[in-house]
Amino acid sequence: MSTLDFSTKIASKRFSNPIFTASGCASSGQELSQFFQLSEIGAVVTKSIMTKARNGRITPRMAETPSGMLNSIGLQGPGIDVFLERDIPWLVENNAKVIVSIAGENVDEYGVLARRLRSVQGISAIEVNISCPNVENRGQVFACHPDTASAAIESVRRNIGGELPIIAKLSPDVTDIVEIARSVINAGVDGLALINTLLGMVIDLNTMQPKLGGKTGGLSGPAIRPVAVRAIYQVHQMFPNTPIVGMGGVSNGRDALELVLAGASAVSVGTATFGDPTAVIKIRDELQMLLLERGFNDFRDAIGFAHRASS
Amino acid sequence: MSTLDFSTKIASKRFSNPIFTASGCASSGQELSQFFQLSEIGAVVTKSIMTKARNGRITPRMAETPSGMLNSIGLQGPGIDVFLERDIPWLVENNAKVIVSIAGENVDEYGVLARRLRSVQGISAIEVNISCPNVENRGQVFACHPDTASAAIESVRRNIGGELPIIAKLSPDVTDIVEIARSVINAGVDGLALINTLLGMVIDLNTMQPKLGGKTGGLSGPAIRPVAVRAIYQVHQMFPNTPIVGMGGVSNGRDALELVLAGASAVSVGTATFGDPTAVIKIRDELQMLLLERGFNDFRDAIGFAHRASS
Amino acid sequence: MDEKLNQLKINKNAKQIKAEIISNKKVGPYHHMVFAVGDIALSVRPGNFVAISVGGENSASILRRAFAIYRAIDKGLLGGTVELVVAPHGSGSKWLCSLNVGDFVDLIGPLGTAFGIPTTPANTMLIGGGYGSAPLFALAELLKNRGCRVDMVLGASTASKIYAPLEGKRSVSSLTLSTDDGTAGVHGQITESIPRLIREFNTEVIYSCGPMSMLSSINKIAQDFDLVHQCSVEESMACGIGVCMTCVVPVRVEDEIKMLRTCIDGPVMDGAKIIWDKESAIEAITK
Amino acid sequence: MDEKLNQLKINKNAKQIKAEIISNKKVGPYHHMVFAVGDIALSVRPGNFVAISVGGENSASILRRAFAIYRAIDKGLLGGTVELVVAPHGSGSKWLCSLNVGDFVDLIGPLGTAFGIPTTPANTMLIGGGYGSAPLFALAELLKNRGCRVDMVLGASTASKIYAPLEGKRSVSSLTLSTDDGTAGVHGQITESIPRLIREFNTEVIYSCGPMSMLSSINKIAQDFDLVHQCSVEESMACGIGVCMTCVVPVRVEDEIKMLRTCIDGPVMDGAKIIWDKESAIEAITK
Ligand SMILES: Cc1cc2nc3c(=O)[nH]c(=O)nc-3n(C[C@H](O)[C@H](O)[C@H](O)COP(=O)(O)OP(=O)(O)OC[C@H]3O[C@@H](n4cnc5c(N)ncnc54)[C@H](O)[C@@H]3O)c2cc1C
Ligand SMILES: Cc1cc2nc3c(=O)[nH]c(=O)nc-3n(C[C@H](O)[C@H](O)[C@H](O)COP(=O)(O)OP(=O)(O)OC[C@H]3O[C@@H](n4cnc5c(N)ncnc54)[C@H](O)[C@@H]3O)c2cc1C
Ligand SMILES: Cc1cc2nc3c(=O)[nH]c(=O)nc-3n(C[C@H](O)[C@H](O)[C@H](O)COP(=O)(O)O)c2cc1C
Ligand SMILES: Cc1cc2nc3c(=O)[nH]c(=O)nc-3n(C[C@H](O)[C@H](O)[C@H](O)COP(=O)(O)O)c2cc1C
Ligand code: FES
Ligand code: FES
Repeated sequence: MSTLDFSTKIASKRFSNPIFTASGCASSGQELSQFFQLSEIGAVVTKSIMTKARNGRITPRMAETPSGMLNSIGLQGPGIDVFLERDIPWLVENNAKVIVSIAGENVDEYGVLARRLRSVQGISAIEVNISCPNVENRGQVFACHPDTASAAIESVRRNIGGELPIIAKLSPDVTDIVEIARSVINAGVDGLALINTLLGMVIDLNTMQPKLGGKTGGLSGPAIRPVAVRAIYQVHQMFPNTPIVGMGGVSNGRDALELVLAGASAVSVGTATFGDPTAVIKIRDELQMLLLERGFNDFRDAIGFAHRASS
Repeated sequence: MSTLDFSTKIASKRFSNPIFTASGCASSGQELSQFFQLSEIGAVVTKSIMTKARNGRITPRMAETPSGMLNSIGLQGPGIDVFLERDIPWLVENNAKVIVSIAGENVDEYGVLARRLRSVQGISAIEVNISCPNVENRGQVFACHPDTASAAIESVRRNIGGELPIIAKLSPDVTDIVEIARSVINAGVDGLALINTLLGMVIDLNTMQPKLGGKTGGLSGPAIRPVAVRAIYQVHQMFPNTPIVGMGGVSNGRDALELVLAGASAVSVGTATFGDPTAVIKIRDELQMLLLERGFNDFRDAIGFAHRASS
Repeated sequence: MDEKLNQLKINKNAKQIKAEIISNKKVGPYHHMVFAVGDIALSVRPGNFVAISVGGENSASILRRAFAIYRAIDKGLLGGTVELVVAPHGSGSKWLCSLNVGDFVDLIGPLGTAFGIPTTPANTMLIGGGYGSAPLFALAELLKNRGCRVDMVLGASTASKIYAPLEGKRSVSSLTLSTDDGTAGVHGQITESIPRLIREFNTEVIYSCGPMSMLSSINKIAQDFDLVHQCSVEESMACGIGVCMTCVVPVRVEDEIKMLRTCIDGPVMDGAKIIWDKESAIEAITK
Repeated sequence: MDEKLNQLKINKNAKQIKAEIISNKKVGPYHHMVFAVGDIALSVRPGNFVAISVGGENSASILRRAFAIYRAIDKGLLGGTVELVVAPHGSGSKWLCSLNVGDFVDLIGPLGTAFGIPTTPANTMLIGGGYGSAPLFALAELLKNRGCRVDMVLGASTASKIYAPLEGKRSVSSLTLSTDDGTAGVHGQITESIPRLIREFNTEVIYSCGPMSMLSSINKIAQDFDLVHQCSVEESMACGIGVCMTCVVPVRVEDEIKMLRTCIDGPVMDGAKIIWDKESAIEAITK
């Protein structure tokens, strides 16, 4: 078998391979490092960080569902100060490529976060989470409307300066994801992250009340993979030059390849890590094998291959 | 144990129990009748019928997904004439309660179908499918926008006359399902059917092309249940007086109860029937048992119970 | 009108049961499995299939898998049995093959149409690809009992993938093997030998079962020789009982093209009426 | 600052392995199961747990299940082993209980914090509800070896649900049983007997494991008597290794309330610091 150039690019940044962690599913990296070297994967995408420390939502915060799960963490985190002082240096020291995910309660907060990050060493990109479903009201989900989505991105763009790529993370819970993608691309993003969780609910049959403390939660895991593939395919078809970090239910190499063929330049692994701490490594190796078997010698030739119809 | 009044109502119509088939998942009833008596379930919801005979989409039309499946049937059917001449009489003869599902390519077609149905004997309600994802372009999904959704419903309303309840079937693939529900309620529907399938895609790793002939398809089955529960809960919270026929991934009694507690007045079973032809009967019996265990003696007391928070 | 006829095709004898596994033996790359099915065996005709739930109780696979019935015995030592030949391919079939004697599966059968039998004795050729040979042995027996000549042609990519058990061969007048890699019988694609064999055996009716591409090629040959061609097709099925409309193939019915369900109007269909070519099918249904 | 300390708590000895089932015995309503885990047994301390994948290859359950370690033996006949007490409850635990000797499971361990041990001999009381007794026997042995007095109190809804194997009892000075229905020991809720027993045995430290409501009641008693209370809590866990943030409980840390992960900062936690009351918890975190 021949060899494979397994590297990928998001705008100006190169990653040694296309398998990343998904935001919120690897904490800040340290916990996973006892199972594998973080430098072995393409990048660690950190849990979305906000300006202030935040306790998140009340428990229960999780409910297992068929081939998936709901979570309602609600962006628990230490706040940007502790994060920059403690987590980033540790990641850098451990040779991890870092993509920082940020979340704001309003447009200004996104700008504030971007300004704090502009001169930080060792960051490869910023993922702007405008699609967290676990917030008090759906109005806060910026990715629900083109105008709020682009406002959040513009706020980041104005404050970030330099050439740090900006990746906008979108929600599948919209009527037309291509329209939202267009709005953030026009606002100047360098890449897209697709998809965040779907809004869902489970009712506890004992209490006969919603099972999660926050009532609704975000649905992730294999159950949502067909929705992720569809979203990536639709967006890549319209904007083939905008790199996509794909995610949603990837739990093995074949799942990852599906997202790549649909148009993903990199694949984030979230929920699968909960079932298997070394999932990212297995997925990376399986994807590499599947690409070689199909005669690819450059990973980037596989991106969006399903659009280059032979029919 | 005490007894249970298991009957339910959709507007003026009474059904002996709240378990229905889901449109498109029981063909026109005949095939299932070899496994159980159709009169044993609350109602048979027929496959969405259009004015003309229609061949539907090219194969492959199905792809299994984790705890779910994609279909892209594309509304194959004999057309309203053959349907009225052949299928309805058969259903009536077999003592089935019948809800006829209709689908139009444009607003007028909905009106034409409604007019054909207005004087037909033996129909208990009309389900207006404005949310089929398997059409050539998403613009045809009327339930994507409040104005197109209400236009289709108004066309039915104007033509149906009499007191046949109109149920609008909505899509979860929208930014705000409550807004769509509001628009069709304002247009005069008597009930809502929630949810139709989610738009999804699977890519075949051998051909490296979308697996379905129609590329995208509708995601159904247990995978989508949390989305259905959420949609039903949201809509029932806002419109507690509008009966909801709930559906989406119900495969046993506990799933059905979840939808009922969220706000469903009846529960349709779709994909589960493919795995088990007698699923509807088992679900009916299990639901009855679960309700009795929880001390209910009138099914209708359980509808939306999760909203009557004890907390 | 023909739509009305189609409705009558529903296999009224189909039942849903918990079937015990009585035997599970590896035969080359396949598993020969025997299930206790009671009465079901009584109503099986060659060409019928069963649909089995896979993956166990908390399975992420929610749909049944269809398997052609290799043989049905209505009064064996253990009551009625059906036998299947299963290729461990994806998750569902691998799960099935991994079961042990004494385990139970949820099974529905018999489903689908059966092979049509000539009203008067005829020279028949039975062509099977891979596990597609499974339903042909029972058919061979039936045809022979009706006085037909039965020539069997089995092909596969390689020798081990030809399923041709000894007891199955007793009803055939001739057996020709063919493998893509030449490890058994004729070297080459199964379809290459067919024209020669048709001439040699004076074949009047062809029965076939195997991959769609093979059936399509055979159909072309059948048309060239103007022979009746009964083929058992294999489309992805979600329900197996006619309610989902996923399993359709385009078929010429009078002047029209209709998408007929292969689980109810098939799997055995008249090869001459199927629109084999994808382009024509697309054109026909999007007219 | 304390956030920095928390990071250090990651159980560095945790490993992911395929563990063979060596024994699986039904004991009352529970299953006592033994797994071959090699080196893992070496680093287990009382209070640790393991996380096991359930449902097999094509399972619709994608998350692990946590089980308290009942006992770990580092050099048995079969190398290191851990033993669990599993209640067949929902789909995951039922699947686990249905496995046979010789089957393998995907297991990660040891995880979480261990019970803190008094630096000087003390009078300890170990309180377990249902299968919550599981981790207490190894703790009892350790405490006894350190010269502590160990009084054990086990409760459940009914007699059969009290897990108290013979070999587990050898380290305890007294064993009190209590059942809600009076079928064994004291009739009533386990917490009703505790104050009396504390006085009787002059208890200085309480260890507890069981349902959250029981732990909460015990904590009130511990506070009344001003006793140290080490409790093993049970919150739904998605990952068990500290990356998902689902398993948190509100804990008083210096002047603040923090949502700490019970899989890394627990399951054993200082009862006095946990915010047990839901209203206060909501208030604290939505401040
Ligand atoms: C009428 C009829 C008769 C038949 N007769 C026989 C017979 O006699 N013998 C026989 O062996 N078969 C027969 N089949 C085929 C059989 O029904 C199954 O299709 C076959 O066994 C494959 O099913 P599977 O569950 O193993 O694979 P599937 O699970 O359906 O997998 C199919 C493919 O999908 C891939 N895949 C695996 N996991 C996933 C995932 N999570 N997401 C997406 N893709 C995935 C696999 O790599 C595999 O290649 C028949 C079919 C029909 C319609
Ligand atoms: C630190 C810790 C230690 C533990 N120690 C032990 C121990 O020593 N022994 C022990 O037995 N357990 C222990 N547990 C509990 C254990 O981890 C599991 O939670 C328990 O076994 C139940 O899991 P399950 O898979 O059986 O049930 P689940 O599948 O989680 O089901 C839970 C409930 O959900 C319901 N349910 C079933 N199917 C569905 C569906 N499709 N959709 C929605 N809901 C459904 C079931 O009715 C059930 O009541 C511990 C837990 C923790 C956190
Ligand atoms: C427990 C949990 C926490 C998450 N937290 C975040 C977050 O903080 N920011 C974010 O952008 N996405 C978050 N997500 C979404 C994931 O990054 C990912 O988009 C989604 O889970 C789909 O991928 P998966 O199916 O591989 O998990 C979270 C998901 C889970 C399950
Ligand atoms: C094969 C198939 C065909 C369907 N056809 C229709 C249809 O014709 N009209 C309609 O309103 N919904 C149709 N649906 C959607 C179902 O009625 C139902 O809303 C959806 O599948 C969710 O329920 P389930 O998970 O129980 O299947 C179809 C679903 C499937 C799987
Ligand atoms: S498989 Fe469902 S109609 Fe044929
Ligand atoms: S279970 Fe995931 S952080 Fe504790």
